[in-house]
Formats: sequence, C-alpha cells, structure tokens
Amino acid sequence: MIHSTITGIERVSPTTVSIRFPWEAAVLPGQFIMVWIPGLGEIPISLSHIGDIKGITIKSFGPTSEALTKMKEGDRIFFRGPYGRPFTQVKGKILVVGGGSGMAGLLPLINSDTVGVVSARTKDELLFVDRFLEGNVIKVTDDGSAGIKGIAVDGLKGLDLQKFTKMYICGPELMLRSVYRYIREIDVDAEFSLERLMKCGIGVCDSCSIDGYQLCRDGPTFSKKQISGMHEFGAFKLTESGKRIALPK
Amino acid sequence: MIHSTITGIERVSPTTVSIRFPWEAAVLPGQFIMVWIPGLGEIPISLSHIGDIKGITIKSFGPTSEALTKMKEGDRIFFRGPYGRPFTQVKGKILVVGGGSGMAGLLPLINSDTVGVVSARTKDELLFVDRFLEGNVIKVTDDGSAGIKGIAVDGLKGLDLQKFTKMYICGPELMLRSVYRYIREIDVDAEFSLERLMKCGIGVCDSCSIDGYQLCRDGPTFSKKQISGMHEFGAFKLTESGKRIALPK
Amino acid sequence: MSLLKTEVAGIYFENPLILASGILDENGYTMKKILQEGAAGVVTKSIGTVERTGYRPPIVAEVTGGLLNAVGLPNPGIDSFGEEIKVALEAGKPVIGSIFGGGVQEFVDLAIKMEGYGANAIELNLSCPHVKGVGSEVGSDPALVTDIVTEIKKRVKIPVFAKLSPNVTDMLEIAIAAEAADALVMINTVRGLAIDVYARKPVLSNTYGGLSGKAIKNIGLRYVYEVKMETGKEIIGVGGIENAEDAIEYIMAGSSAVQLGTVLYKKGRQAFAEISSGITQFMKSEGFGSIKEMVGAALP
Amino acid sequence: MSLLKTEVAGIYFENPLILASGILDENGYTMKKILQEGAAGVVTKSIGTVERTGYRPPIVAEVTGGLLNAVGLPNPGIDSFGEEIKVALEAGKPVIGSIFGGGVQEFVDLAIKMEGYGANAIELNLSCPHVKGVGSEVGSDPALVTDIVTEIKKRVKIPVFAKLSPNVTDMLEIAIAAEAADALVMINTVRGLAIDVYARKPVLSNTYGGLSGKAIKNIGLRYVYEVKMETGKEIIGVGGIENAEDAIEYIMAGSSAVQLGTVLYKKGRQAFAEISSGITQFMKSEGFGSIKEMVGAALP
Ligand SMILES: Cc1cc2nc3c(=O)[nH]c(=O)nc-3n(C[C@H](O)[C@H](O)[C@H](O)COP(=O)(O)OP(=O)(O)OC[C@H]3O[C@@H](n4cnc5c(N)ncnc54)[C@H](O)[C@@H]3O)c2cc1C
Ligand SMILES: Cc1cc2nc3c(=O)[nH]c(=O)nc-3n(C[C@H](O)[C@H](O)[C@H](O)COP(=O)(O)OP(=O)(O)OC[C@H]3O[C@@H](n4cnc5c(N)ncnc54)[C@H](O)[C@@H]3O)c2cc1C
Ligand SMILES: Cc1cc2nc3c(=O)[nH]c(=O)nc-3n(C[C@H](O)[C@H](O)[C@H](O)COP(=O)(O)O)c2cc1C
Ligand SMILES: Cc1cc2nc3c(=O)[nH]c(=O)nc-3n(C[C@H](O)[C@H](O)[C@H](O)COP(=O)(O)O)c2cc1C
Ligand code: FES
Ligand code: FES
Repeated sequence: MIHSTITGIERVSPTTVSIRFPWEAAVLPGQFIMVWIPGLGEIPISLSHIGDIKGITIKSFGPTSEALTKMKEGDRIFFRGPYGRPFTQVKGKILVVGGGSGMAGLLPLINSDTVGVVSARTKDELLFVDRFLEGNVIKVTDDGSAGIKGIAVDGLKGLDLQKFTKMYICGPELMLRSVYRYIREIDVDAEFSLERLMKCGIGVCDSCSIDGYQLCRDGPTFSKKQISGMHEFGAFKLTESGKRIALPK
Repeated sequence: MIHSTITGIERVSPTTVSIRFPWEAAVLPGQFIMVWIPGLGEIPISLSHIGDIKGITIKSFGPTSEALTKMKEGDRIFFRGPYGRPFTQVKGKILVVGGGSGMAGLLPLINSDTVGVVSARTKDELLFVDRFLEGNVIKVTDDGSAGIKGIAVDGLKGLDLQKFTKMYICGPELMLRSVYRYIREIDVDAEFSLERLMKCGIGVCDSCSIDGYQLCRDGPTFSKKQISGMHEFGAFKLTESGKRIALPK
Repeated sequence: MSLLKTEVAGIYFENPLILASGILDENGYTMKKILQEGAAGVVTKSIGTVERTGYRPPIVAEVTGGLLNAVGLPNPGIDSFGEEIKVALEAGKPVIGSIFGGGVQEFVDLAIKMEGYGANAIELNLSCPHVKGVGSEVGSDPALVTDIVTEIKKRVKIPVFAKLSPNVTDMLEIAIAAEAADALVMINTVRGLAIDVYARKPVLSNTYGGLSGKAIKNIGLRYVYEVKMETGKEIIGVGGIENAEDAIEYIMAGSSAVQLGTVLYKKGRQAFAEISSGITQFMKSEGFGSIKEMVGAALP
Repeated sequence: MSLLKTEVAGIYFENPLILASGILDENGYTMKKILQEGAAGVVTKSIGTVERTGYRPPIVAEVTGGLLNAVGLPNPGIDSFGEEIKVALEAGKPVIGSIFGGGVQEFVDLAIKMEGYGANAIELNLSCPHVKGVGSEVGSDPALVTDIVTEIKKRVKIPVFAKLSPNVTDMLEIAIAAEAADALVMINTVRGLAIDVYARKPVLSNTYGGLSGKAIKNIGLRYVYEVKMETGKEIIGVGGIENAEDAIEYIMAGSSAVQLGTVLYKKGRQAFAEISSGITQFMKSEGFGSIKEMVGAALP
C-alpha cells in the first residue's frame, strides 16, 4: 500500500468532502485509486485532483466512505493505484455531465471553456458548479431545488450537442443509460465513466465486469461505440456474490 | 540458464581447447561464467574472449571440464554469469603472469605491448605464447622442455618489475603465493586472480571464501594490498565438505 | 494452431492454456470473451451450494512476485449459476465447472448440477475449510478426498479433475487418494500473509490469504514433477505461469495443459494469445511437433 | 544503535539482524567478517556427525523472486568444526551453532559438542530427511521433534532454538511439539523445482531444492504470525527478508529478531548495514522507541 498524510480537507456538500494529500505520481483524468481504511474496508475512488497535491472527493454512502468523510488533516491515508484507463482528452470544446459524486472524476477535465451539466438529488448536493464560468453550467435536481427539475438527461435537452468536440459523462449507471439513449442517434463523440462493484481493482476478481470488459482495467471509461455493443450495460449487474440481477428497465 | 550455440572450437594445447559462442553481454577481463553440462556438473570458467563472440579456454581436469573439451561446433552450451570483479585496467605497460590454464583469464588483457611470463608443466601446455610479440614472452616449464626450467616466479627474476605499471597474475594458489612473496617487497602494483572451489558462483555457499571475501563476488581478482592482509591466502583452504586443510608450506 | 492442440481426459483443447478458477470467471460474458480472445478453455469460479458474498475488501494484496488473495469464495450458489455457464459455452470451447463443498454429498449434488448446466468437466476445489477438522482443508484428508472423488465419478459422466492444495506435508499421498479422478490440477494457492508496516496491520480483511503468481511457480513445478513421476496421471499445471517458458516448464514437468490466473493481473487478457504464440515459436525452433512430445520431457 | 537492540532467549543482539544458516557460514573467517560488517549474530551452516561433501553443482538456481538450492548439507563433521566457531567468536558477538541429525541421540551429541566449542546457542535444523519416514523430514514428526528438543534441553545449558520447516500441513502442531525450545526459528526453505526448457532437464543436480528469497516472504510471515498468536513463544523470523520493510513486517508479525540469507546474493554482505539503517529510520519516523515495541505490533 501507498500512504500519504492528509494536508487539507474541504467540505463540498453536506455529505461530501475533498481530501488532499501529496503523492508524486502521474495520474490522468478518469483514473482511480483503491483507498484502504485499515480494519474497515477498501473502496474505489476517482482522483478529483491530479496535480502534485492529489485529491479525492467522497460522498458518504456506507461505512468506508463515511469513515473517509470524517478524516482529518494530519491523518494518514492508505491507497493503491492509480488504476484504470483515463479519459481520452481532446482539443476543442467539451461538455461534462456529472451525476452526484460522479462529478469528482470529471473535475480534472474542467477548464474555463468547459460546459457542464451537473445533477444531484437536491441543490446542496450539486458538486463543483462553481468550477464553471458563469453561464457555462446547467444545474439539474431531482427535487427542483435548483436549476431544472428532473434528471441529468433533461439538462442536455436545451443544448446543441453537435457543437461539442466531446462529451464526458460520469454517474450512476441508470443515469449513464439515459444519457446514452438520448445521444445514441446524435452525432457527438462521448466517453462514459462507469461505476460497478469493484473488489480487486486490478482485473482479477470479475466483480466489475461488463460484457467481458473489466471496468478497473479496460475502463472505467468507455467510448460511446464500446457502450453500444454491450448487452449488460444498463441491463444487468452481478451482486457481491456474483448473482446476476436485472437493473430496473 | 543462458544458452548459446558453439560456433568454433580451437585446440590450444593437447589438453586444452577454446570454445567460441555468440553471447551479447558486456564482459570485462577477469570475469567468469558458471558453465553447466546438463546431467554432469557445473564449473567456473574465465572468459578468455570477451568480444561479441565470447570464448572460454578449458583444460581437462575432471569429468565436467573433460566433457567441455569434447564439445563440438553446433552443440549447445549452457551457462550463467558473467560473475566476479574484473581486473582493474590501467594505461601503460603491463606484465601478465599465467600458470597453466590461468592464462585463459589473462588473454583479454594482452595487447601488442604486453609482456608475459607463461608457465606450464611442459612445453605443449604453454598457452597463448603466440599472442605476445616476439621477445615479449618468457616461457617457463617444470620439465625444462621450453624456456626456463622452473616455476613461474623463476620467469620473473630476469625482469625489472618496476618498469611495469601493473602486473596481473593468474594460476594455481601455490604459484600465486610464490609470485606474491617474490614481489611483496618490490614497488610494483599487482592484481591476482585467485582460484578456489566454487559451488554457487553468487556469494552464498562460502566454498570460495578467503579471509571472509568471496572469490566469486569480491574477487576472483584481488590487489596485492588485499592479499597482504589475508591469513588464509596460500595457507589454508576448505575442501568440498568445508573441512579446513593446510596448503603445503 | 494445430501444433498447440492438447487433450486432457479426452477433452480437446486447441492450445494448452486454460483460465484458472477464481480469476475473471464469475460472469459468463467475461469467460466467453476470454475464450474468444485465445484461452482454450475456462474453469469457472468455485461454486458452492448457497450464495456467499465473500470477504469484504481488501481481498487482494499486491506482493513481490504475485498476489495474495482472500476473496472468501463469493458465489451466487449453484442454482443461480446456470446462466453464466450458458453464456460462456456460446464460445464453443470447453467450460470446466469448479465446485467446493464441505463433504461428499455436497460435492456430489454440485457436480450433478454443473453437469446439468452443460459443463464439459468438473474441477473439485479441495482447498476449502474442512468441516470436521479445525483450520485444515478438505484436501488434506486423504480418506475424504477418495470418498468425494469416487462418489462423484459414479454420478456424473463428464470427466472429473481434482485440484490439489500445496498446504500439506505430502501432496503425493493426496494425489494417490484422488486416484479415481480423470486428471489432477495442481497447485492451488499457498497460504500467506502480508502486513502493512505503516498501518501496523495485515492488509487482507481476512488476515491470511492465498499466495499466487511467480512466487509459487517453482513450488507448483515440484509437485507436478513429483506426482507425474510417481503416479503417471494426467495433470493440469497451474501456479505462477507468466510467459511461454513458464508454461513449457510445467509441460515438461508433466502437465498436459496449464492454467493461467495471476498473469492476467500483470498482462491482461492478452496473456493467452501472447503465451500461445511464444509456445509455438519455442516448439518450432526446438523441433517439437506436438504438445504431447513435450509432456514430461524433463522427467528422468 | 541502542534503538535496535533486541534479545532472544536472554541473548543480547545489538540489532535484530542475524545471518541465516547455510549462507556464508562454513568458514570462520567469513562469519567473523559478516559480524564485523554489521550482523548482530550468525548461525553456522548446519553441522552433522560425519563429513559430507554435499551434492555436486549445480547446487543453486537463480529463479524469479529468489533462489532454489540443494547444497546437500556439506559439512566437515562436528569434530572438525571447532576451529571455525573459534574464529567466528573473535568478533565478540553471538554465534549460534546449527546442527542436523536423523534421531534424538545424534542431535544430543552434536549439541553437546557445539556447546563445548563455545557456541552461544544451538539451532536445530529439523528439515533434514527423516531416517524412518520415506521422503519426509524430521520436522514433520511432532513426537520426534518433542523428543529431540526435550532431550537436548536436559543436556545443554545454552539456549536451544528449533528451526521449523514449512513443508508440513500444520506447522502450528510442530511449533507446539517444540514447546521446550527457547525460541522458534521460522521458516526454512520451501521445496521446489526448476527446469531448463532448452536443456529439457531439472537444473539442480539433486532435481529438487529449497526455495528461498522474496518468493517465500509472505509464506514465512504467515507462519510467524500464526504461531506467535497461538503460542506466544519467542520467534526468530526468516524467509525472503530483503529490505528494512520486510524485516519490520516479520517483527510486527511477532519476531524478536530476524535472519537474512538469500538477500546476500542480491546485495552482498552490506545488506546488514543497509537494512539496519533502514530500520532505524523507520523507527524514528514512526515513533518506535525499541524493537520490543514493534514485536507483534500487527497481531490483533
Ligand atoms: C471507478 C469508481 C470511481 C468512484 N469514484 C468515486 C468518487 O470519486 N467519489 C465517491 O464518493 N464515490 C466514488 N465511487 C463510489 C464508491 O466507491 C462507493 O461509494 C463506495 O464503494 C461505497 O463503499 P462503502 O463501504 O462506503 O459503502 P457500502 O457499504 O459499500 O455501500 C453502502 C450503500 O450504498 C450503495 N452504494 C455504494 N456505492 C454507491 C454509489 N456510487 N452510488 C449509489 N449507491 C451506492 C451500496 O449499494 C450500499 O447500498 C467510485 C466507484 C467506482 C467504481
Ligand atoms: C574463477 C575461476 C576461473 C577458472 N577459469 C578456468 C579457465 O579459464 N580454464 C580452465 O581450464 N579452468 C578454469 N578454472 C578451473 C576449473 O573451474 C576447474 O578445472 C574445474 O572446476 C574442474 O572441474 P571438473 O568437474 O572437470 O573436475 P573435478 O572433478 O572437479 O576435478 C578433477 C581434479 O582436478 C583437480 N582440479 C580441479 N581444478 C583444478 C585446477 N584449476 N588446477 C589444478 N587441479 C584442479 C581437482 O582437485 C580434482 O582432483 C577456473 C576456476 C575458477 C575458480
Ligand atoms: C483472486 C483469486 C481467486 C481464486 N479463486 C479460486 C477459486 O475460487 N477456486 C480455486 O480452485 N482456485 C482459486 N484460485 C487459485 C487459482 O485458480 C490458481 O490455482 C492459483 O492462483 C495459482 O495460479 P496463478 O499463479 O496462475 O494465479 C484463485 C486465485 C486468485 C488469485
Ligand atoms: C544456499 C542455502 C543453503 C542453506 N543451508 C541451510 C542449512 O544448512 N541449514 C538450515 O537450517 N537452513 C539452510 N538454508 C535455509 C536458510 O537458512 C533460510 O531458512 C532460508 O533460506 C530462508 O531465508 P532467506 O529467504 O533469507 O534465504 C539454506 C538456504 C540457502 C539459500
Ligand atoms: S475490480 Fe476485480 S476485476 Fe475489476
Ligand atoms: S562460490 Fe559460493 S560463495 Fe563463492
């Protein structure tokens, strides 16, 4: 395991914090690490900051992520990585579409020209909307507490997507599916960062696989074209035991 | 194991042959390899040729060396290495003193300016005397069949050793001892290549050690100064079982 | 390709490389893809009677020379596994169903169901904890091994492979106990532990794990060689095979085919194609006309 | 330096690093030099009753992650070994005499002679072939281990260490059988084999050999941890220690001191000084005041 000492903590929403720590490693946007809390667990987390002082942005979902959100400056953080195929970066205008904590992995892609569609359950959970220039961000909330009331894909409807050189989408699989279905017939290049159960992070356990591809190695980023050939995308997943279950239609 | 195919065999004395084989490795004068004959044994042999087509020169002493002298062009040769500390090379005039098969390891040091004292039991066993310019070589034989009748050290007596920038000596330990004793008080730099039982070649088995130094790692080459501090040099050795025996005085 | 063909217990494999149990073989689509990309066969994850979620991560630790894993035998339970076998079989190559249990009856029931799903052979994972013994494995009890193998052989028609654990004083004794098996698969992982000195704790949530990868290659070779020499049985070698030479070592030690596991973490799924082509090159340059000629070539 | 001091069975070691048996410890001058260059103690090559030349080379094979060796227990016989001990003792640090035998009486006689030569402790190499059993080792027979250790304890005053073999189903059982020993040394090498595919033959003249080095580190750690947890006995850890972190892992798993062997092939004799200074650095930056504080720190 690699370890580092936390040099900064920033609360970015009521349930989400960014943790900063020095780590000299070349990391590209879209890559992730497996963060270990000794005695508790190990979970995959995208790098939200990829400079010399790296950063992760975690939302509390369960015991391990919750423990991470409670860490303090000076605490030691254990992890391994970086893992995964990074986003393919392009020149030109890009659109990022992030749902919930999915915005964390998109953060390193954002520059002053980037347009974003940021969705969350509620206003307080909209992440990193301040990173876009005024007018470059469309907010979407389930409860309508900010921006458009609806789901991520509703935020796309007012945009001329063909204007963008590339779209990058990150969030829960059902959100990815709805975005994919919406842009399927539109002539715009897109890359999706998928999220599935990840136990090993290094391509051996099969828990993260989708259509034979390992998210942790071949992904988590996949092109629109790759997604189009997948039977399991948005349709099936395997649980912790490996039991196949259908996703809600 | 490394393996190569023998491209040339040259008989250099009735009991000694040179075997040539291609091996792309950086080897310096004084280094050796452990040559393996599957099913038979493995023995240390100096590299007598260190260009792209490497070479070893073997005298038949026992089963493994004998099998080597019987190898043919096209046969496969197995070995590992290179091992050992090479000779320290210097600018200036050098003297090489080789006893029996000890000349093999000295061969890569010889240039047109080098002076040599070559000793052997008998005339036919004098190795590589043709590698020196006419007049640059002193022959010594036990039986007086060529050159001086006597032992290697007798060949030194007619030379002004202080003329040489460095002497390099290789041969059986008793010969090294007599040369060492002779030059001990003379102001000439010298390096000795020692020969002892070598089972592992990589510094773990202790069979080749002398005064705590491993011949296979710290040697086989040692400076006159290092030799001067050794209790065991020319005095004791351990047999195959590790039993300490005294060398003839 | 036909240079590489081999056979184990009458099953034809287009090359000697089979995916080892527990690595990328929980999801039918993954197995199918691996077969399409060059594996000659796959062994499924070991499947038991009831659903198990396995241990919580960390379930793997990257150690020098390999991996330490304690996955905890996660599996959906045999009754939910038919779909995965079905998808894997779409590749048209052998799918070997691995099963684990605590006693004879459990193994027999699992084997019958695997056969029913269309598996081409059964692999018995005998390394799971012994229900009777404390801490030891089913595979360290020769009498139990004999009972399991003999009973299953009576009840299923497809070949039965017994996978042996190296965590025993005398694997040969167990190999002999598994006499009735059509082939032996060796070796499973070697028990190990890794500590993070900065966390001052074992890394795996289960504390202990199984060591795999290059670190265990020479251990596996020893068992294959010894058991082949003493029993002459057909063997599938596994443990630390990371390149063509490793695979050939196992074949020359007496394996008719080999399995690849941990190498997938180093080289990805392309390990199969890469190692296949390395074996072909070796056979051509060394003048071997078939895998069969190489099997056991290093035996006395 | 005093930060690094440790004690095993009442013997003081200036740091926790001891030379392992069989590596550079046949010649007294070599042992003396290694002590002078930074080892806190040395264990001699295993010495038996009669002179043995050992196997003919190749006696070692360089394999990924370590070495495979079959030296064949060469030794001059106990009666010719006094001189080497004497020279080694000139360094003024503990010299531990390793002995091997086939039965109780042989071990006792050897131990008494070692004590007579001035050895500071006896280490019992229990991994030699069992005279009664076929192919198995003395160290796989718990009753015999108990007899050997108990008898020797009655006959010598210096501490007795029992070195355990990992080639057993249950090392804990053997550790418990060696109850009477002052400390346990674990682990010896793991049986293995290497084949040269171009020669189509095993590399070692003895065919099989013992695997050492990094490849076995996680196996050794597992045994130290398990045996420390279950028995609480003093342990000297050995197996694959190549840097300070490896040594600390062993210490945190429960070793009071550790032995270095194969690392000497990688790093030479300076391994001792290098690893010592690495441990010191770690202890300072992690706030450990003594080795003792670290012993077993990773145990639950
Ligand atoms: C490649 C990758 C990158 C990721 N990057 C980030 C990141 O940058 N920031 C971040 O906060 N999270 C990220 N995640 C998700 C994160 O790994 C999970 O939140 C975490 O594993 C939960 O672990 P836990 O032990 O805290 O909770 P668990 O006990 O494992 O889960 C608690 C509950 O939450 C559910 N759950 C778990 N994860 C999610 C999720 N992502 N969305 C919705 N429900 C979930 C579980 O099904 C369970 O019901 C990433 C996941 C992947 C695969
Ligand atoms: C660093 C090093 C470099 C060497 N380089 C060369 C070389 O370039 N060419 C070469 O021919 N030899 C060289 N030798 C010596 C060579 O290794 C031995 O001749 C060989 O080990 C003999 O092995 P064997 O199995 O043939 O005979 P063994 O059965 O081992 O020995 C047969 C008999 O010969 C005796 N004997 C062995 N070696 C010698 C020796 N060198 N001198 C006198 N008697 C001996 C033995 O004691 C025994 O009685 C070198 C040795 C060392 C340590
Ligand atoms: C992550 C992982 C999970 C494994 N799960 C199983 C399993 O379920 N059943 C089994 O028989 N072997 C299992 N094994 C052992 C492998 O099948 C194989 O015997 C071992 O890893 C040695 O081969 P390798 O070095 O090529 O990985 C597992 C190994 C690993 C690394
Ligand atoms: C060349 C060699 C010779 C060995 N000889 C002995 C021996 O005589 N007695 C013994 O108890 N252990 C012997 N061992 C085992 C070591 O003492 C040690 O237990 C093992 O090598 C693991 O440690 P390492 O990985 O640091 O080498 C030998 C090991 C090697 C590599
Ligand atoms: S997380 Fe294990 S294969 Fe991807
Ligand atoms: S030959 Fe073994 S230490 Fe030198």
